[in-house]
Amino acid sequence: MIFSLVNISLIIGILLVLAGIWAAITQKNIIKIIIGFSLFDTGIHIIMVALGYVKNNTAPILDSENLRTGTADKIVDPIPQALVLTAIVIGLGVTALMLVYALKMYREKKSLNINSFKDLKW
Amino acid sequence: MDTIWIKLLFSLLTIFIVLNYGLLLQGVVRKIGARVGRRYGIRWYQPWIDIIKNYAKRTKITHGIMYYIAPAFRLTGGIGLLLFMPVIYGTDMFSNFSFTGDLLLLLYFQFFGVLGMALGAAEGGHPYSAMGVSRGLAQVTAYELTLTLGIIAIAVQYQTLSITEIVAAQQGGIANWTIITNPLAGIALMLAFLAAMGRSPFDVVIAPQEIPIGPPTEFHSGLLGVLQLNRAIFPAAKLILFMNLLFGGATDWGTLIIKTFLIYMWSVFVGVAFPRFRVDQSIRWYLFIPLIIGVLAVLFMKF
Amino acid sequence: MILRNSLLFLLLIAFAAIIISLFSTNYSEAEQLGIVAKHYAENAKAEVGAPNLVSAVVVTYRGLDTLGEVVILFLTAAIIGFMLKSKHSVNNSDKRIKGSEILETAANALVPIIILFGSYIFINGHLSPGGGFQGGAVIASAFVLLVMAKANAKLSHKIISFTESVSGFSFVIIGVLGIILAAGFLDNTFLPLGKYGSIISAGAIPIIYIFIGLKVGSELTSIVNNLKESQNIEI
Amino acid sequence: MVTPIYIIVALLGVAFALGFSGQKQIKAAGTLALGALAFSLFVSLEWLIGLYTETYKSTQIFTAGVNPPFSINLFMGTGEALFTTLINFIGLFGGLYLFNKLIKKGRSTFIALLMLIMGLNVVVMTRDMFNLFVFLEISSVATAGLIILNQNKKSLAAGFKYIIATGIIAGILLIGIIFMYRFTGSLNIDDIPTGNLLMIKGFGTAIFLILTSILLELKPFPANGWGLDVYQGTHAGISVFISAASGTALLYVLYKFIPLMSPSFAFALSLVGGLTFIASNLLGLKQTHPNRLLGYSSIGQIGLVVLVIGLAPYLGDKFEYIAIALLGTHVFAKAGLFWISGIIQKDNIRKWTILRKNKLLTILFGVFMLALLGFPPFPSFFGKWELITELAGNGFISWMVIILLGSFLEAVYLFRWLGYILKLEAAKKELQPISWNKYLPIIISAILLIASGFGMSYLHEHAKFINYIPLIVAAAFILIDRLPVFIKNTLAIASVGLWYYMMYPDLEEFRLIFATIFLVGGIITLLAGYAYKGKRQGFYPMALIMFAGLGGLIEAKTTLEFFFAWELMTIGSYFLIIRGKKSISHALSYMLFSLGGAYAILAAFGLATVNNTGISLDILANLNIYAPAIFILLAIGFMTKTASLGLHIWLPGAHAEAETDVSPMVSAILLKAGLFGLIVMMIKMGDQMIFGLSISYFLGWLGVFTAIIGNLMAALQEDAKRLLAYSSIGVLGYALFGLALMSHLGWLGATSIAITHFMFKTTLFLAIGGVVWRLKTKNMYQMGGLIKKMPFSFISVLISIIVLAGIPPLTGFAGKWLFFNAIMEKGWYLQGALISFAGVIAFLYCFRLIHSVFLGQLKDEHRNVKEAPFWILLPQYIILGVLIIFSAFPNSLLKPIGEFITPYLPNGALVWDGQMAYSLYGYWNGELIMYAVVGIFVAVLLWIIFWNRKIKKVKQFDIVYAAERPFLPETTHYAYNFFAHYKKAVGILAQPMISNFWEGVSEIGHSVSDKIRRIYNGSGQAYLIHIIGFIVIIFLFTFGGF
Repeated sequence: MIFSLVNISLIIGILLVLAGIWAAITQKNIIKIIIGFSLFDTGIHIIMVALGYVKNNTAPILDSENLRTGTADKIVDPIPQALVLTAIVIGLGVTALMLVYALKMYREKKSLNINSFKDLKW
Repeated sequence: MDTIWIKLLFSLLTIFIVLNYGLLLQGVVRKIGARVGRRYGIRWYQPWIDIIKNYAKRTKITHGIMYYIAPAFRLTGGIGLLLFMPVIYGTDMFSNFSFTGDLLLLLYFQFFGVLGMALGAAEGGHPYSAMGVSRGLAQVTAYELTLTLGIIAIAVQYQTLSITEIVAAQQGGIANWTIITNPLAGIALMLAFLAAMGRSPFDVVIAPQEIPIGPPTEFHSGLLGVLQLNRAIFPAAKLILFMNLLFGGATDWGTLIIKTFLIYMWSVFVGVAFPRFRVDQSIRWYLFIPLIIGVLAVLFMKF
Repeated sequence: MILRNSLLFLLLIAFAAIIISLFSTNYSEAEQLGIVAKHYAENAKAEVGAPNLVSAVVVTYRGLDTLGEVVILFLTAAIIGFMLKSKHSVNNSDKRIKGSEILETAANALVPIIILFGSYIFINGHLSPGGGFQGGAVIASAFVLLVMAKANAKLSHKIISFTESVSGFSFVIIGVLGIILAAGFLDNTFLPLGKYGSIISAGAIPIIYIFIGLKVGSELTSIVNNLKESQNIEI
Repeated sequence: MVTPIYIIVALLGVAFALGFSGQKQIKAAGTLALGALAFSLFVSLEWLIGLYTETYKSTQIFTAGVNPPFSINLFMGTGEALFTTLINFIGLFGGLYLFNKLIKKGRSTFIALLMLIMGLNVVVMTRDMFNLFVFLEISSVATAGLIILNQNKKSLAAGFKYIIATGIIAGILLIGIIFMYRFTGSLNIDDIPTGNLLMIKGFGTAIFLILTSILLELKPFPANGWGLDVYQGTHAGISVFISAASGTALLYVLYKFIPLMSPSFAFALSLVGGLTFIASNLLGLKQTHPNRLLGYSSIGQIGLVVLVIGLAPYLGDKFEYIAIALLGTHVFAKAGLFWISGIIQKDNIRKWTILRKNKLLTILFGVFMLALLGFPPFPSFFGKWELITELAGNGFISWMVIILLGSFLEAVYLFRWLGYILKLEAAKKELQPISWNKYLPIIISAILLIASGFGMSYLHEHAKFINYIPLIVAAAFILIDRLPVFIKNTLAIASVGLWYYMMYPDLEEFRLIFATIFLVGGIITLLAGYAYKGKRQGFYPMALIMFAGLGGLIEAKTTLEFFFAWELMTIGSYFLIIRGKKSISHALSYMLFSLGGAYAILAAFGLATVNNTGISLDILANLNIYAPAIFILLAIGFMTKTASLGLHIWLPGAHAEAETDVSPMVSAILLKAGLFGLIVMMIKMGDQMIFGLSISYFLGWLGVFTAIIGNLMAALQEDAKRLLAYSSIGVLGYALFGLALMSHLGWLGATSIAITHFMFKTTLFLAIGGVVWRLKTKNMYQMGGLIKKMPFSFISVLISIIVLAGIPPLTGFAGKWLFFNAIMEKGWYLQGALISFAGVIAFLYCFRLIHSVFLGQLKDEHRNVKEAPFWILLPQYIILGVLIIFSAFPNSLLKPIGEFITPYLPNGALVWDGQMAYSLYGYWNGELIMYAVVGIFVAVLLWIIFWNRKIKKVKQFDIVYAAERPFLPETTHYAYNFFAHYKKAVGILAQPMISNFWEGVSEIGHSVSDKIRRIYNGSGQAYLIHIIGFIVIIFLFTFGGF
C-alpha cells in the first residue's frame, strides 16, 4: 500500500519541508521566509505524527473498553503525539518571535527585503 | 733572557734594513714612473729628504687625541706585519716574531694599521680623509676575497698555515715555487696584490687629483713623517709576504731584494699602463675575473 | 538569477535525497509499538492514572519537556513584550475604525463561552483529547477576539503577567513537590491517583494542566495584546 | 549535596517569579536572578568538587518517578559537573557584568538570561534526545531575545539571521530525533546501540542529521555567517554567553554523541573542525571590528575543539585533558576579552588605544590574549602540547600542520591588535569610570585562567616538574610596579643573581657558558637600568619573564620544560621590544617569526616522542623515525631566534627601536638562546642526512650568506642602532657557520664568537645607546665629533669594534683563526673564503660607526652634550676589562670551552702550551702577540710624543680645504650615504628581497582572507543556503559520496 494514509502524510510532510526550505532560500520577502519556515515546521510535525502511526490501531486514550478487552496496546504510539505537541508550541513561539523581529526590522528600514539587512558582513 | 734582547736587536736591524730598502724602492719606482711618462722625475734619494724635511718642521698641530695616536697605530701595523713574518728563511733571528702566529695573524694584523690610520684621518675632520677611508675599505673588501681564496689554496696545497713551512716547501729551485706548482692560486694572489699595493689602477684611495691624498690629507710635519716611514715599511713587508708565499722566499738579503723588486715591478708596470678605476669599477672587477680565478684555485685544490 | 535558482534547486534536490534516504531500507509502517510506547500502554494506568496517554506522557513521563515548552512560550512572550515595549504612552487613541455593532455584540456573547470551552478542554485534558496547551490556546482566542473586535479594549498587562507568573511558579512548585513527596521531579503521584477515568484523578495532572492552560492562555494573549498595542506606535 | 534538578528549579522558579515584579522592584528582581545563578553555580561547583574528590558519585536524576527510558533523566558526572560549572560561571558573572544594562532594559532580559543558562544546563545534563531539542530551543530563543538587548538595526538584523538559522538547524535536529525514535523505539541516548550505526541506511541518516545539526550549532565554516553577524551585531556582554556558554554546552553534546559516530563521520568532523579553525583565523586577518574579530577567534577555537573531538579515538586517555585545556582557556579568555570589549565599545581595533589608559585592563587583555594563543602558563599551552604530541604519535602530520598554521594566523591578528593597543597614537578621551561589577568578572576570569593553568600543569605527568618560581617572582614585580626604578632594579639584579647562584652547582659544559651569558649577562645589562629615573612601569616584570625563560632553557631537562621556557622567553622579550618607539610593526614581526619558530620546535618535539619513551631532552639522541625532519624543524625554530638569513627581517627594527638597555638584552643575550638551542640539538642529534646530503652543509651555507648579507646591510645603514642590529645578524651567521662545521674547532669558534658577541655587542649597544640617550637621534650623519664630548663611550666603542673586526691582538681574532683552521680541516674552502669576506665587510660598518658618531665634525647643537650616564658606562667597562683579559690570555677562555666540546667532538682539538695554541695547520700565541703589539705600539707612541712635545691644538675648522674655511659641520662631516660607491657596486645583494618575499606572503594571506570572507555577504538567506549546502556536503562525505 503505497498510498496508505501514513505514506500520503509522509509524502506531504516531506514536500512541505522541502517547500518551506525552498521558500526560505529563494524568497526575498522576510514574511515569506517566515512562512517558509512555518511550512518547514509543519512538514516536520506531519512527519512526526505519521511516524507514530501503528497499523490499524486507535487513538492513545485508554478508555474502559480498551482496558476491558485487554487491547491496551492496540493504540497508536502516544509519544510522537506528545512530542509533536511540544514541537508545535515551540514552533509557535519561534514563529511569533520571528514575526516580531520582522515587524521591528520593518520599522527600522521600511523594507521587508532580506537583502536590505546586509549591514553586517564579512 | 738573552735571546729576547738579541731578538729585539735583530728586529731593529730588520726594521732598519727594510725601511731603507722601502725608501729606496719608493724613489726608484717614482723615477721609473716619471720616465715612462717622459718626465725627468725626482732624485732617487728624495724620500729620505722628504722624511727629514717633515721631521724638521717647527709648526706641529693636532686635531685631537686620535689624530695623534693614529700614526702610532699605523706604524705599529707596518712594523708588526714585518716582524710577525719570517723575513729571511732559514735564519732564526731574521724570522723575528713569526713564532707567535701564523699566516692568519698577518692576514688580519695588516688591518691594525689601516684601522688606526682611518681613525686618525677621521679625527682630522677633513671630509676628504673620510672619503679616502671609505673608498679604501670598500676596495679592501673586494680584493680580500680573492686574496683569501688564494691563501686558502696555498694553505691547502701545503697543509699548513705556517709561513716558514710554506717557504720551506718551496726550497730547491724555481720548479718548487708556488707560482709554478699552483699557478691558479698564484695568479689570484698576484691580482689581489695589485690592489694591496694601492697603485694605479687601484689608487683611487689616495687619488691626488680628487681628494688630495686621501686619508693622510690633514697630516703634516712629524706625524706625516711617521706615516712616511710606514709607507716605506708596509709595502716592503707585503712584498716579502708575497715573495714568501709564491716565490720561494729568500735565504739572504740579496735574494730578498731582487725578488721583491721584481715583484714590485709587476704592480708598477700594470700601474703605468692602466688608468685609475673608480671604486665601484675596481670592486666589480675584483668580484669578477680574479674571483673566478680564486674560486677555481680553491676548487682545483679540493678535487 | 535563473542560474542561481537552478543551483539552489539542485541543492534542494540533494537535501530531499537526504531526507528520503531516511526511508531507504526496511522502512514500513509500524506493526506494533516500541518498547517505551508499549510500557506506557501497559503501565500508564498504574503509574500515572490518566486515560489519555498523550496527556500522561506530556505531563508526567516527559514533564520536563512540557516544562520546557511552557518556558519557551513564557520566554517568547517576555521577549516580545520587551521588543515591543513602546516608549510612548500606551494610551494613544486607537486609530483603527471601530468594530461594527454586530461584531462587538457577538464578541461579548462569545467570549465567555469560548473561555468556558477552553477551561473544559484543559480540565478534562487527562481524560479526553485536549489539555493545557489546547485549552490555553482556546482561551487566548477569546481574548484575541475581544481585542480585535473592540478598538478600545485594554487588557491589563499586570493581570496577564501575574497570571503567567503565578501559574508558571506553581508548575515549578508542583514539580518540586514531586521530589519531596514522591519519587522525582514532576512526579504526579504525590496526590492520590483517584478513580481511574474520573475528573479528579491522575494525581497532579489536572492541576498542572490547569496551570498550563492559564499560562498558555495568558501568554498567547499577552503576545497578541503586545502586537496590537504596538500598532499604535508610529509606523 | 543538592540535587542538580534544583538548578532547573531555582532558575525557572525565579524566572517565573520575576513576573511578579514591576519596574520599581527591578533591582531586587535582578539581584534575585543573580542569586539564582549563584545558587546554580554553587550546586554545580559542589558537584564538581565532590566528584573530583570522590566524595560524591556520579548520579542519575530521574524525573516523573519512573526509570528511563520511560521518563526523562538527567545525569551528573564529572564532565557534566565541569561543564555546568563553566556555564553557570559565565551565567553568574555575565549577568553581574551586564547588571546595570539589564536593569535598564527591564525584567524580560533577566528572564531571558536565566532561561538561557537553565537551557544550557539541561542541555549538558540531559540524556534524552527530545529533551535536548527542547532545551536547545529554549537557549536559542533566549539568545535571540538577548541579542536585541540594544535594539538597533544591527542587532535586529543579526538576531533575525540567528533565529532563522537556528530555526532551520533545530528543525533538522528534530527530523533526526524523530526518526531515531522510529528506529530504536526510545529517545534515550543510552539506549541507542553503539557501533558503526551510520552504515545502516536510513538509521544512519537519522544519526547523521542529529550530529550534523549539533555541529551546525557550533558554527562550522562556512555555514557560520549568522554566528559572526551576531557577534558583531550584539552587545559584547551577550557575545560572552554565545561564545563561552552556548559553545561549551554544545561541545559537550557533541561529546555525548561520540559513541554514535562512525569513523567516517568522525573524520568529517575533524576535517570540519580543522577547516573552521584555519579558515576563521585566516578570515580574521582582514577584520577590524573587535567583536567580529573575537567572533572569528571564538569560532576558530571551537573548531579546534571539534577537531579534537573528531580525533578523540586517536587521542586515547589524553583526549579529555586536551579538550578541557583548550575549552577552558577558550571560555575564560573569550569571556574576558568580550567583557573588555564591552567596556571599550569601539568599533575598530585601531581605536582601542584608549584601553591602555587603564593598566589593569591592559594587563588582563594581555593575559587573555596570551592564554588564547597557548602561551605558558595557561591551560591551552599544555593542551596544545599534548595535542601535538598525540597527533605526532599517530602520524597525523597534516593535522599538526593545520593546528599550528591556524594558531599562527590567530596570533597574527591578536598580536597586531595588542600592538595597536600598546603603541598606536593614544586617544585623547579617558575611559569612563568602570564599576566594580564590570571589573570583577574580568579579574576572576583571569585568575581562574592562571589558576587552571597551574592546575593543568599539576595534572600533567611531566609538567608538574616545571619550575614556576622564576615566573612567580617576575609576576611579583607587577605588584611592586609602583616603586621607583632604583629599588626594582636592585631587586631584579638580586633575584637574577640569586637564581644563578642557586643554579651554579648544577651547571656544566655548555649550560655553564650559556647560563653565564644569560644570567650574568642579564645582571650586567640590568646595571644600566639604574640610569633610568622615575618608575619605568612595566619594564621589570617583562624583563624578568624573559630571564625566567632564558634560565628555564638552561634548567630544562625535558622537551616540555624547554618549550615552556622558550615560550616564556619569547613573550617577555616581545613586551620588552614593543616598549621601544615606533616598534609596533617590528614587535609584531618579531612575535610572528618567534611563534612560527616556536611552532616548528613544538612540532619537532612532538615528532620526537614517536616510538620513544618519555619526553626527556635525551630522546632527541635516540630517534628512530623522522630524525631529519626533526632536525630541520628544530633548526628553523632556533634560527628564527638567531635571525638567520630568511628569518631575520624582524631583527633590525626590533633591536634598533628598543630602549637603551633593552637593545643589549635582546641582541647580545636573547639571540644566544637560539644558539643554545642549536647546540643542544646538535649535541643530541649530531648531523642528519636528507636525500643523502648533510643538513649541516646547508646550514653552513646559510650561515655564510647570513654573515655576508647581515654585514653588508649593516654597512649601508644610516641608523646607528640599526647598523648594530644588522651586525648581530652577521655575527650570528658566523656562529651558525661554526656550529654547522660540526667539528671541534668550528664549535670552539662558534662558542667563542657567542661569548665575545655578547660582550662587544653589549658594550656597543650601551655605548651607542648612551649617545642616543644624550643626542635624541639615531641617525649617524646627525652625530659626529663626539669623541671630545663622550671619550669613555668612544674608547668602549673602539675596543669593541677591534674585537668585532677580529683584528689582533684582541680576542676577536681568536674566532677568525679558529674558523680558518676549521674550514681547512673540513674542506669548506669556498665557504671559508666567503665567511672571511663577510669579516672584511664588517670593517666597513665598524669604521662607519666610529667615524660618523665619534670622529669628524662636531655639530653645533652638540657642543654642550655630556658623557653618557655613569650607569650606562659601568657595564661597558666591566665587560671591556674581561675582554682584555681574554685577549691576553686566550686559553683562559678557549681551553675550558675546548674541554667542554671534546666529549662530543674530540677530533682536531687544539693543543695548548701555555698561551700557545697549536692546531693541525697553524699556531697562535695570544699573549706574546699582545706583548709584541703593545711593545711596538708603546715604543712608537713614546717616540711620537717625544718628537711632537710642542704640538699645538687647533680648532675644529682649521683644516686644509682648498684655500677656503668650511664653516658648517653639517656639510663638512662626510657621513651620509657613506658607502655610496659600495652600494653602487654590490647593492644588488642589499635589495630587500627577503622582506619583499615575506611581505608578499603576508599580502597573499590577506588577499585570500579578503576573498574568502566575501561568502559572508550579510544576507540571512545566503546563510541558510550555506547551512543546507553544508549538510549536503557533509552527507556526501560521510557516506562516501566523494
